[in-house]
Amino acid sequence: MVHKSSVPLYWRLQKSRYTLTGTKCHTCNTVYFPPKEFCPACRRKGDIREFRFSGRGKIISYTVIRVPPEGFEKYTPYTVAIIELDEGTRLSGQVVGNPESIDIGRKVSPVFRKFHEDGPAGLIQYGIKFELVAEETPLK
Amino acid sequence: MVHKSSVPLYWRLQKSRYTLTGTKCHTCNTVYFPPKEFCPACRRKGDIREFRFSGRGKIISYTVIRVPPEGFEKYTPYTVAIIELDEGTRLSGQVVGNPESIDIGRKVSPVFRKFHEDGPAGLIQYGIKFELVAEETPLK
Amino acid sequence: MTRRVAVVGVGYTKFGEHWERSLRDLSTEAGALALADSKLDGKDIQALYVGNMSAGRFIGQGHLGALAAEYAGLLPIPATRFEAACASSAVAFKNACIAIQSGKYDVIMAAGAEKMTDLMGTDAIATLMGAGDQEWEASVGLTFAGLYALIARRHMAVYGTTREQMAMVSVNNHKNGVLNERAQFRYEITVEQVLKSAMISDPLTLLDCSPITDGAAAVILVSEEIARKLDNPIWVLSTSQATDTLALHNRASLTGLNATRVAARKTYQETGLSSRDIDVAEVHDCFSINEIIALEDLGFCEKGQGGKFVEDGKISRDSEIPVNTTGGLKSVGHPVGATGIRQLADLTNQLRGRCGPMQVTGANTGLALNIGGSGATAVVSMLANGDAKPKR
Amino acid sequence: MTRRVAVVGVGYTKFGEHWERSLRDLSTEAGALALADSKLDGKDIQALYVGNMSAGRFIGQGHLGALAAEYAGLLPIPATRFEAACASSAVAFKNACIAIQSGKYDVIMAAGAEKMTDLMGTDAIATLMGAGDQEWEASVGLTFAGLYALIARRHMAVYGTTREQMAMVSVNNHKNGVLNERAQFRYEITVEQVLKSAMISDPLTLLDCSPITDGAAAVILVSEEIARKLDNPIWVLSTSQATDTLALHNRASLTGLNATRVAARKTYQETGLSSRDIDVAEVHDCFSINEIIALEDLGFCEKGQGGKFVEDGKISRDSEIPVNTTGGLKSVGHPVGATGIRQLADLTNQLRGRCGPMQVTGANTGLALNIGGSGATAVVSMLANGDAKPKR
Ligand SMILES: [Zn+2]
Ligand SMILES: [Zn+2]
Repeated sequence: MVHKSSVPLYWRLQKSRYTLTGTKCHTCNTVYFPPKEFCPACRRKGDIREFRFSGRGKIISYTVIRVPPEGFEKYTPYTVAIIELDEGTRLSGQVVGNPESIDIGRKVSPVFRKFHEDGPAGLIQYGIKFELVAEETPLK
Repeated sequence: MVHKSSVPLYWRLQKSRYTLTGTKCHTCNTVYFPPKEFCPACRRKGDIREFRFSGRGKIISYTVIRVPPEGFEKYTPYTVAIIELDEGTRLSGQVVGNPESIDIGRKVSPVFRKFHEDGPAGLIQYGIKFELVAEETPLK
Repeated sequence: MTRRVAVVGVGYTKFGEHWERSLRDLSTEAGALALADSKLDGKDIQALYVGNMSAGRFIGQGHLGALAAEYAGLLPIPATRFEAACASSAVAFKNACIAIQSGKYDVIMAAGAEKMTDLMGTDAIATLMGAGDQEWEASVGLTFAGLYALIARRHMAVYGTTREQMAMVSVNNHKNGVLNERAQFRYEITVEQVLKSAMISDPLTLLDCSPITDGAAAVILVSEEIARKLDNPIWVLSTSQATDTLALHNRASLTGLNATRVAARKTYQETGLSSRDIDVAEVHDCFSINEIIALEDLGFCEKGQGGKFVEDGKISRDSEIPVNTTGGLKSVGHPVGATGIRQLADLTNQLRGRCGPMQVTGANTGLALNIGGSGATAVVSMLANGDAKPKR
Repeated sequence: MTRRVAVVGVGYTKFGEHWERSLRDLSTEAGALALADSKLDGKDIQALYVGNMSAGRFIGQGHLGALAAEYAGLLPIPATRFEAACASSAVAFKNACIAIQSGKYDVIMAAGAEKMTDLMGTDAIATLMGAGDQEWEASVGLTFAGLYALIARRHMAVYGTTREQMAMVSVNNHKNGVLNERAQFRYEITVEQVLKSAMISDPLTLLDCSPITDGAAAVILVSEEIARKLDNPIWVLSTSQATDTLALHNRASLTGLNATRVAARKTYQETGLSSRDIDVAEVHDCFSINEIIALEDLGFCEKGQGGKFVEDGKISRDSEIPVNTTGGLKSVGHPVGATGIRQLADLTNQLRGRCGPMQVTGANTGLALNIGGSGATAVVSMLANGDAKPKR
């Protein structure tokens, strides 16, 4: 009995997930991903506008998921990392490729991939994953 | 995203649902359906044992459900009543037959029927429903 | 009550279908509105109390307290989620009052939020039945509307309450809600329309039922010392909670809610006031019949006379006891976990005299009743502008 | 704290897989055990505070407060459910303490319960992620174990913490749990077994993870006046709660939990005590790495030294700071909503000197840390037998 993403939820998150669109507060220059409507730092003085991230960043930590939640069974094992984007915020994302090559400090760039079948009418969910940037010496 | 009754839950409730088995506290002679392991009246002094209800009783109130929850769509409309069992406790149950004949005070007896397909591997759930006892003058 | 507690800020989002906004967006907006209304700053908030019924099933999300605190920029203050079905946020409010009385905190934001439209149709109906007994009510196909239909049928049989009287509850609430800019439904309806709308669960039709709604509401609660420095604090005279069996069929009587009666009695005892001293009331009308029995259980009329009381026009804005003056759950909408705080926000504005065209003249003392499920939880709160005195 | 609060009764069910029993049965049993232990009567209980994480998803049931009150025969007292993921019942405990301090109630039952084995495998894993960020963590396939794996990997990289050190946490807790009749797993394990058990989420193996468990726990809390009339009350010196971002990735550092640090600092401030004054501790070991970082965040050792602290044997029952002396979440089991109260029940018994072969000699002052999710909620509670005094 896992939660199936519903149609409204799917559409609401789609733009952010497909294009790494978050927000930026132009009062304090903080960027937010996922998007926030409200800058917790500036509160009423915040000036929030849409902001698109490059998706380039580096790995802060990572793990290989071997016992998945419902919906991810056929993609297991897969690697998930916390990535610090070049523009200055962090997110969790899957890293494609050989898990043996992944390390803290490695740089990544975004790729558009299928995530899993989910939701009403078996909607297939796509989104951004990450791949290691080649020829890079790992930096801790 | 409705909750699907799981296998353990299904088996746990099956006996009570199939045979109207509850419990009785032999200290205060109170009967409980669904079964209680603990007599809230007598607390530590309670003496709880299994008790099987006849399923005979009378209608306290009733309604015809025309907008059902997930899982009951194909049985809609159906009638649900609060029934006071002859042995002295109440439960909610479906009443089969023509809704037009049902009224508060009418006597009922139990019938074993299919409820709905539910749960893992599409387990079909059976249980007790009720039917009006014939030739009875409605008593309010 | 030992240390006095006051409401000094209130706010709620537009109620309705917010397809494009998340629970986190809605709760953040409500909090910001309440904070702006209070003239306090985010840094002053020492704890966040959040009511939410079913984010776990509506959107798969638990841990709502922390989530709301994060999005509102309130970290690392304690943030707690309360759940008592549709009474979730009144319970959060009550515990926030207690926490201020204890001296642990001086300024608390109490909020409620629910995102219901991410699930649709039969899914949402099944989720709402989490408020009832899942193993012994939902299992036989009962819905939330079905439970209140059972109550209505019995009330009709025992007291002669009519379908028309129930319909008049919805009519009154829609009439009031027309003036409320944040209400989900802003149009009047007629008794005939209620009777002719689709039958949901006999004898209740669609227009006897409050809607599926997204929304969030928040209030700022402070200690007496802080309240004295702010504009027009509204005092919390009492907030009482009581409980009944989860399953409706386990109760000796179906024609009233014992939890409401116990909570109301406690409130009247604590305040030394009676139902006659109330100038304006917010009464939980998830289904029309529930407002009728609440009027009885709260003592506004005799047991069994609720239908006639409504029919006689005694709940309209200029009458004996103005009820749901901003539209009630029926017209404002019923985002279940937000409703308790929304009621208290509107009640506060009535007592402050800030309800514009919806204002009840001279409203000084108000009462709110928030119900969970089919009455397994009831919370009665009484607020006043200044000291409330018995009218007799 | 103004009015003092004491624990005067504790109890919990056998933890494990209770296929044949429902959440209502388990919570009722725990309440009866605590009540019997307190020598008070059911009629004395004025309010019920219940922690539960996910009955809405595990068994489709909301409104747990009312349900528990009904089955325990406590109607119509106020009954409230609290949810803060795996910290749900410590939050219930904290609010119960506040309610007694406020003077609103004198006797409260605080309980926690979770029925997890009705869901199996990937369903249960998905449900537990309701404690994390559903939209931005669960959506990329993260699990609860995955979040702590991310923390572990970072802690290893920054401080050189080893797999062996983490394994020793599980080894210590299993060793302690052998003596606990209510524990789910009563056998010793070795470091090698931990390392060789199935990899769940690198670097965490199965034996780094607490299990899926059914169980319930309860404590009876009373005001000072009542406590004085009862045997050996254990005083609540402080209970503090703090919050952090729901999503792990939103935090500046992954190697510690800021909510723990904030709550611990508050507790030490309120009590005038420090980590050196603690004789025995219950520390949330949902995953082995979490106990290591908790030892650091609570100040039992320097930041980064948690692994070495464990390796040096400083957490065993006869050592510097006996941690999880009855088995911890790893061995006792982790019915998420019950764990916070289970910790406080065991801590109380240590301070009463009633732990038999598990007893820590001369334990007078104890601390419990209950964590929600990946650290978005932390609750630190300090209890003592008599007046706790700084040791230096
Ligand atoms: Zn800003
Ligand atoms: Zn008995």
